[in-house]
Amino acid sequence: MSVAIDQAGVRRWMDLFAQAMSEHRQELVALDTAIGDGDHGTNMDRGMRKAIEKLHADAPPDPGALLKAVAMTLISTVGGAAGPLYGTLFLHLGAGLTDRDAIDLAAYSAAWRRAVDAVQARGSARAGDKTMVDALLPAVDALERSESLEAGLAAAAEAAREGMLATIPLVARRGRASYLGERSAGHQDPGATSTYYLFESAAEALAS
Amino acid sequence: MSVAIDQAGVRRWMDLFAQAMSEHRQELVALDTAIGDGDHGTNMDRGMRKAIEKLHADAPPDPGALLKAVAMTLISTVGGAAGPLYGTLFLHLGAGLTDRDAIDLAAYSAAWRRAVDAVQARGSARAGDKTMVDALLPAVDALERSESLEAGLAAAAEAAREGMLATIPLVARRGRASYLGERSAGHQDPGATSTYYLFESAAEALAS
Amino acid sequence: MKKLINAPDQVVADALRGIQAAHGDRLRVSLDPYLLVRADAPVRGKVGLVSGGGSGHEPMHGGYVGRGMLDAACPGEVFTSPTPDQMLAATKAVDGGAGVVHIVKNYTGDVLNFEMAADLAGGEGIEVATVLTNDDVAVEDSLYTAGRRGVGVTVLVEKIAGAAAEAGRSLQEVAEIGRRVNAQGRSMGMALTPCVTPASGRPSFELAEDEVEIGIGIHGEPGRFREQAGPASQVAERLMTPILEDLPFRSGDRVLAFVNGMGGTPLLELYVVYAEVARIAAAHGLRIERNLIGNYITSLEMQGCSITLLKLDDELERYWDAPVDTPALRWGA
Amino acid sequence: MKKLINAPDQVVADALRGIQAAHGDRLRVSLDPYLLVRADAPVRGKVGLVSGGGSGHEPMHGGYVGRGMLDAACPGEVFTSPTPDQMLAATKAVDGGAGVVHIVKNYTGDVLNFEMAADLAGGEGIEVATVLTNDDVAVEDSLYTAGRRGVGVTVLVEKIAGAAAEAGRSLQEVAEIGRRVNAQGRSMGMALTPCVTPASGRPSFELAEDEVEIGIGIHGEPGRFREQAGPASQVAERLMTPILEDLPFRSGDRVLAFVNGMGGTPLLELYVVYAEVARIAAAHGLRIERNLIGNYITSLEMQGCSITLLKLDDELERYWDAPVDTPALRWGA
Ligand SMILES: Nc1ncnc2c1ncn2[C@@H]1O[C@H](COP(=O)(O)OP(=O)(O)O)[C@@H](O)[C@H]1O
Ligand SMILES: Nc1ncnc2c1ncn2[C@@H]1O[C@H](COP(=O)(O)OP(=O)(O)O)[C@@H](O)[C@H]1O
Ligand SMILES: [Mg+2]
Ligand SMILES: [Mg+2]
Ligand SMILES: [Mg+2]
Ligand SMILES: [Mg+2]
Repeated sequence: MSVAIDQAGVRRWMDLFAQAMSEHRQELVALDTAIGDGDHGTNMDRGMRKAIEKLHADAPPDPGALLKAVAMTLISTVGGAAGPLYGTLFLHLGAGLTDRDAIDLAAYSAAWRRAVDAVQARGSARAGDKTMVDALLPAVDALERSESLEAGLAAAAEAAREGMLATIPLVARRGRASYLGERSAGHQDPGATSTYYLFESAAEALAS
Repeated sequence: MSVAIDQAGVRRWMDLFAQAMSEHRQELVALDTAIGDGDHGTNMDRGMRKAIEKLHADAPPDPGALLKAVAMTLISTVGGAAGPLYGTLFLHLGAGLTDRDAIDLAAYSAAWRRAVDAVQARGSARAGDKTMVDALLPAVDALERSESLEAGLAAAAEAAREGMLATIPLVARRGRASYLGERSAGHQDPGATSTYYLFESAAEALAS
Repeated sequence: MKKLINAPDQVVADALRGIQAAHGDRLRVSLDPYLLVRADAPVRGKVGLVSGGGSGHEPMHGGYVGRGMLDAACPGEVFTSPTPDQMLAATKAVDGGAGVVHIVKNYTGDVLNFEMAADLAGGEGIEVATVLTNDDVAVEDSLYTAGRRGVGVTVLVEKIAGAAAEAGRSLQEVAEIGRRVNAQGRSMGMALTPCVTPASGRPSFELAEDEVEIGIGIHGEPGRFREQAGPASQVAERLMTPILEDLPFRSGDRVLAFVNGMGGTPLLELYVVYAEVARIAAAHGLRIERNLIGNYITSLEMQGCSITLLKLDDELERYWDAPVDTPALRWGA
Repeated sequence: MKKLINAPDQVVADALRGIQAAHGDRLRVSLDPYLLVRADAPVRGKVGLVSGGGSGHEPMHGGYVGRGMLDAACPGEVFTSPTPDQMLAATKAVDGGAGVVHIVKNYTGDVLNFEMAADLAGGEGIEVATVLTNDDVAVEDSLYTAGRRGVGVTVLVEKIAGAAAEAGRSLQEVAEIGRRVNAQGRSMGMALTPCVTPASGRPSFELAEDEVEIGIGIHGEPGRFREQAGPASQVAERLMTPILEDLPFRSGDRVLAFVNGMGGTPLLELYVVYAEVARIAAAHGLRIERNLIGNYITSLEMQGCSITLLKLDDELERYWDAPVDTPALRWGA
C-alpha cells in the first residue's frame, strides 16, 4: 500500500511546524541577532501562531487550499524577508496540490520544485548565498531522488539539516547578513534553520 | 614677634588651594555624584585654575584686593552653587582686608566672620543644613577663639575637618542634596569638603 | 565612558561651534562668554527673554532661542549653572528698552547666579523681572529646604511667555504669564538608567537590571526612591498620581500634556507612555487640549521620561499656539 | 532589558494608540492593519506618498505623515518590515487618482513586501511607482549582493518628494525627484552602544568599553568593523571620507548636511559632530546650504550617529524649503 498525504496530514504538519517555531523562537532570534536584526524567531512564531488560529476557525478542505491559506496568513502577518519568502513557498506548494484529496510522491516533489523555483525567483538567492535556499535546494533534490514519501521526507529533512549546517562558513550575499560581508562567515543562517525545522516537521507529521 | 599675613602669604594660600582642588577633583566629583550632580570638583578646579592664571598675569598689590580678584574670577567661571557662594566668601573676606599690607589675627577673624555672614545671607543655609556652612562656622569660631594666627589657622582647619565629617549623618536641607531627602544622610557634603581644604591650605600657607 | 566628544572640557564649546555652524543665520553665538542670542536682538520695544542653565539638557535652552520664544540663552558647563557675567551679557544683548525677563529654574546655583546678574543689570539701568520655575512634585516643598526643582514646565514657560513678549505685552505682564504657567503646571520624572557627565566619566548612580528610579531630576541626581521596573502603565500611574493630586487637577480642566524623554529613550516608548497618560487623564475627566511629546528637556543620555501637566486657560492656549521659530520648536513659521 | 513598554508584543500597538491620542486631529490611525494616514487623504489629484518599514526608527516614518510629506506610513513590528496588506491598504487610502509613490528602503524584506503590494495595487487599478533608497556607503554594492541599505537619505526623499507631490507634480516626476535625491545622497553611520529589541531582550551585539562600531545600519545589526573609540573629529572623518569619495562630492558643490542621532545620543553631542562635519565639508570646498541635526531615523536606544550628505540643486533646495506640517518635521506651517 502506498502512503499519501491528505488534508489531515498537512494540518498535522502545520501544527508541528508552528510548535517548532514556538519552541525554537529564541534560538532563531539568537542566530538572527548574530548576523541580522534578531527578529526571525519572533516573526515566524507570530506568523505560524496566527496561521494555526485561522485554521482552527476555518480549515480549507484540501491540502493545497490549506497551504495557500497558511501562505496568505504568513504574507500578512510575518513581514520582513521571511514573510514574502515563506509566503511564496507555501503559495506555490499549495498551488501544485489544490483540488487533491491525497498527494503522492510525484505530485509532492513536483510541487516542491515549483515552490523552490518561486522562492528563488522572488528573492534572487542562489545556492551558496547563505539563505533558506541553501536548506531548500538539497531537501527538494533529496525528495526527488527518493522512492517513497516516507523515505523522501526523511532524506529531505536530513539534507535540509546538512544544508543548514553548511551555511555556517559561507559569506552571505543576500538578505540582511550580506551587509556584514566577511563577518557573516562562522554563523548559521537563521532562515536555513527554520527551513530545516519545516522539513523535520513534515517528516514527523507523516510518521505520526 | 607677632606673625601677620601679607600679600605673598595670601598668594601662597591661593596656590595651595588651587593645588588642592586639582588633586582632590575626583574625590569632590565622587562626593557630589552621590548626593548631587557630580560637578563640584570640576567646577572648583576650573575656577581656581583660572584664578591662578589671572594672578600670574596681574596680581593685585594687597591681600584684600587679591582676594577680591579671586572672587571675581570664581563668580565668572565656576557657576553652580559654589561659584556665587565661594565668590561671596572671597569678596567679603577681601573687603575686610583691602588696603592693608599685613593682616593680624583680629582683622583676619573679623573679616572671616563677615564673609561667613555674607555666605549665609546669600544662600540661607544654617548650621546643620549639610552645606559648606557646616565647615565654615566651626572654623571661624575656632579662629575667633585663638590666641595667634598660627594656632588659629591650625584650629580652624581642624574644626573645618570635624564640621565636614559631621555633615555625613545629616539630612540636607539646602542645595541639590536636599532633593534626596532622607537619602542624603550617610554622605559627606562636597562643599564642606572643599571648605576644609580651603582652611587646610590656609594653615599650610602660613606655616611655609 | 564613550561619547561623541573631543575632550570633556571642550564639549560645550564644541557644541556651540556646531550650533554656530548650523544656525548662524538665525542665532549669534559667542564662545566667551558662552551665549546664544537671536540674530535680530534686541527687538526694539519688546520685552527680552533670557534663560539659562547647565548644558546637557538640550535642546533646552539654546534650541529655544528665536522668534516667539527666547531672545537669549546662557549655557553653563554640563550640569553647572552659568555665571552672572554670561547672564548680564545676555540681558544687555536683548534689552530692547522694555525690560528683560529672566527664566530661572529653582536650583541654588541658578538662583544665586541669576540674582547676581539681575543686581548687575539693575546697576546698568535694565529692569529685570524673574520667573522662577519649581514644578517638580517629586521634591518636598518647604521654607526650610531648597524647595522644588524647575523641570518640564520651564519649556512651557519659555514658549508661552515668549509668545506674550512677541505679542508686545509689558514686562510685568510677561512675567505674570510666565509665573502663571509655573503655578498651573506640575511635573515628575523617572529614569531607567543613569547618565554619565563627560567630566566625571562615571554613572551618576547605580541601578540594578530590574530597578527604576522614581522622582528623578534632570541632572543625573538620584531620585526619591527606586523600585522594581514595571510596565509603562505603572510608570505612568506613578508619575501622574502625585501630579494630579498636587495642584490639584479637577475633572473638566483643560490641560496641556507633555511627555518628555530624558535623552536616551526611544520616541516609540514615549508614545507608549503618552497612551497611558491619555488614559489616566481621561479617567480623571481632564481634557487634553494640547500635547508635546519628545526630547525637550533632557539629562544627557539618560533613559527615562517625565510627565508635565499644565492647566490651560484661553490666554495660555493662545500663546501656546502662537508662531514659534526656533531650532527645536517651530510652528506657524 | 528595561523599557517603557507594557509588553514586548504590544509595543507597536501601544505606541500607535499614543500617536492616535496625540495626533488624532491630523492623522487617522488604524491598529489592524497598522496604518497612519493623513486625515485629509486622499487628496484629489495629488500623487500619494506611502512609506513604511519596521518600527524602532521613530520618528521615521509615522512622524513624517502630513501635509508636504507622506500621505501614509505602514509601521511593521520592531525592525520587521511591514506586510503587503498594510501597504495595499495605505495605497488605496491615499490614492487621489494621480497614482501613488512607494518609498522603499533597500532591505530584502521591505523590497519583497512592497513588490507584492505594488502588484496587488496594480491589480486594483492604482498606478504605483517605487523609489528605492540605498544610500549607505558602508555596504558593498554589487549585483551579486543585496546591495546597499537605505538609511538617512530616506528622510530627505520623503521630505523632498513630498513637497513635489504637494506642488502637483505628476507620478513620474515625483518618483524621478525622489530617485534623484537618492542618487545624489550618501550616508554612513556608527554606534557607541548596541540596542535591544523588546522581543529579544538582548543587546544586538557586544562592544567593549573602548570600542565603537563603524558602518552600522539602523537595525542593531553589527557594522563593517570595530575600532578603538576616538574623538568626535576622528569619528566624523571616518564617516565623511567614504561619503565624500563615493558620489564623489566635488569642491563647489552645494549640499545639505544631515547629522542624525541613533536614538540614545544627546543632542549636545550631535552638535559636536556637526561642528566637525562643517569643518571637513569646508576643507573639501563644499557649501553647506541646508542642514538637519537631531534624531530623525533611529535605531531604538542605540547611541551613535550617522552622517548624510545630499548634493543640492535649485529644485531640491526649493522642495526642501517648502512648507511641511507633520508631527516630527514642521516649518512654514
Ligand atoms: N533574497 C533572499 N532569498 C532567500 N532567502 C532570503 C533572502 N534574504 C533573506 N533570506 C532569508 O531570510 C532570513 C531572515 O529572515 P527574517 O529575519 O525574518 O527577515 P529580515 O532579514 O527582514 O529581518 C535569512 O536568514 C535568510 O535565510
Ligand atoms: N544654600 C547653600 N548655602 C551654602 N552652601 C550651599 C548651598 N547650596 C549648596 N551649597 C554647597 O554647594 C555645594 C555644591 O556645589 P556645586 O556642586 O559646585 O554646585 P551645584 O550644586 O550647583 O552643582 C554643596 O555641597 C553645598 O556645600
Ligand atoms: Mg531578521
Ligand atoms: Mg554639583
Ligand atoms: Mg551643578
Ligand atoms: Mg527584520
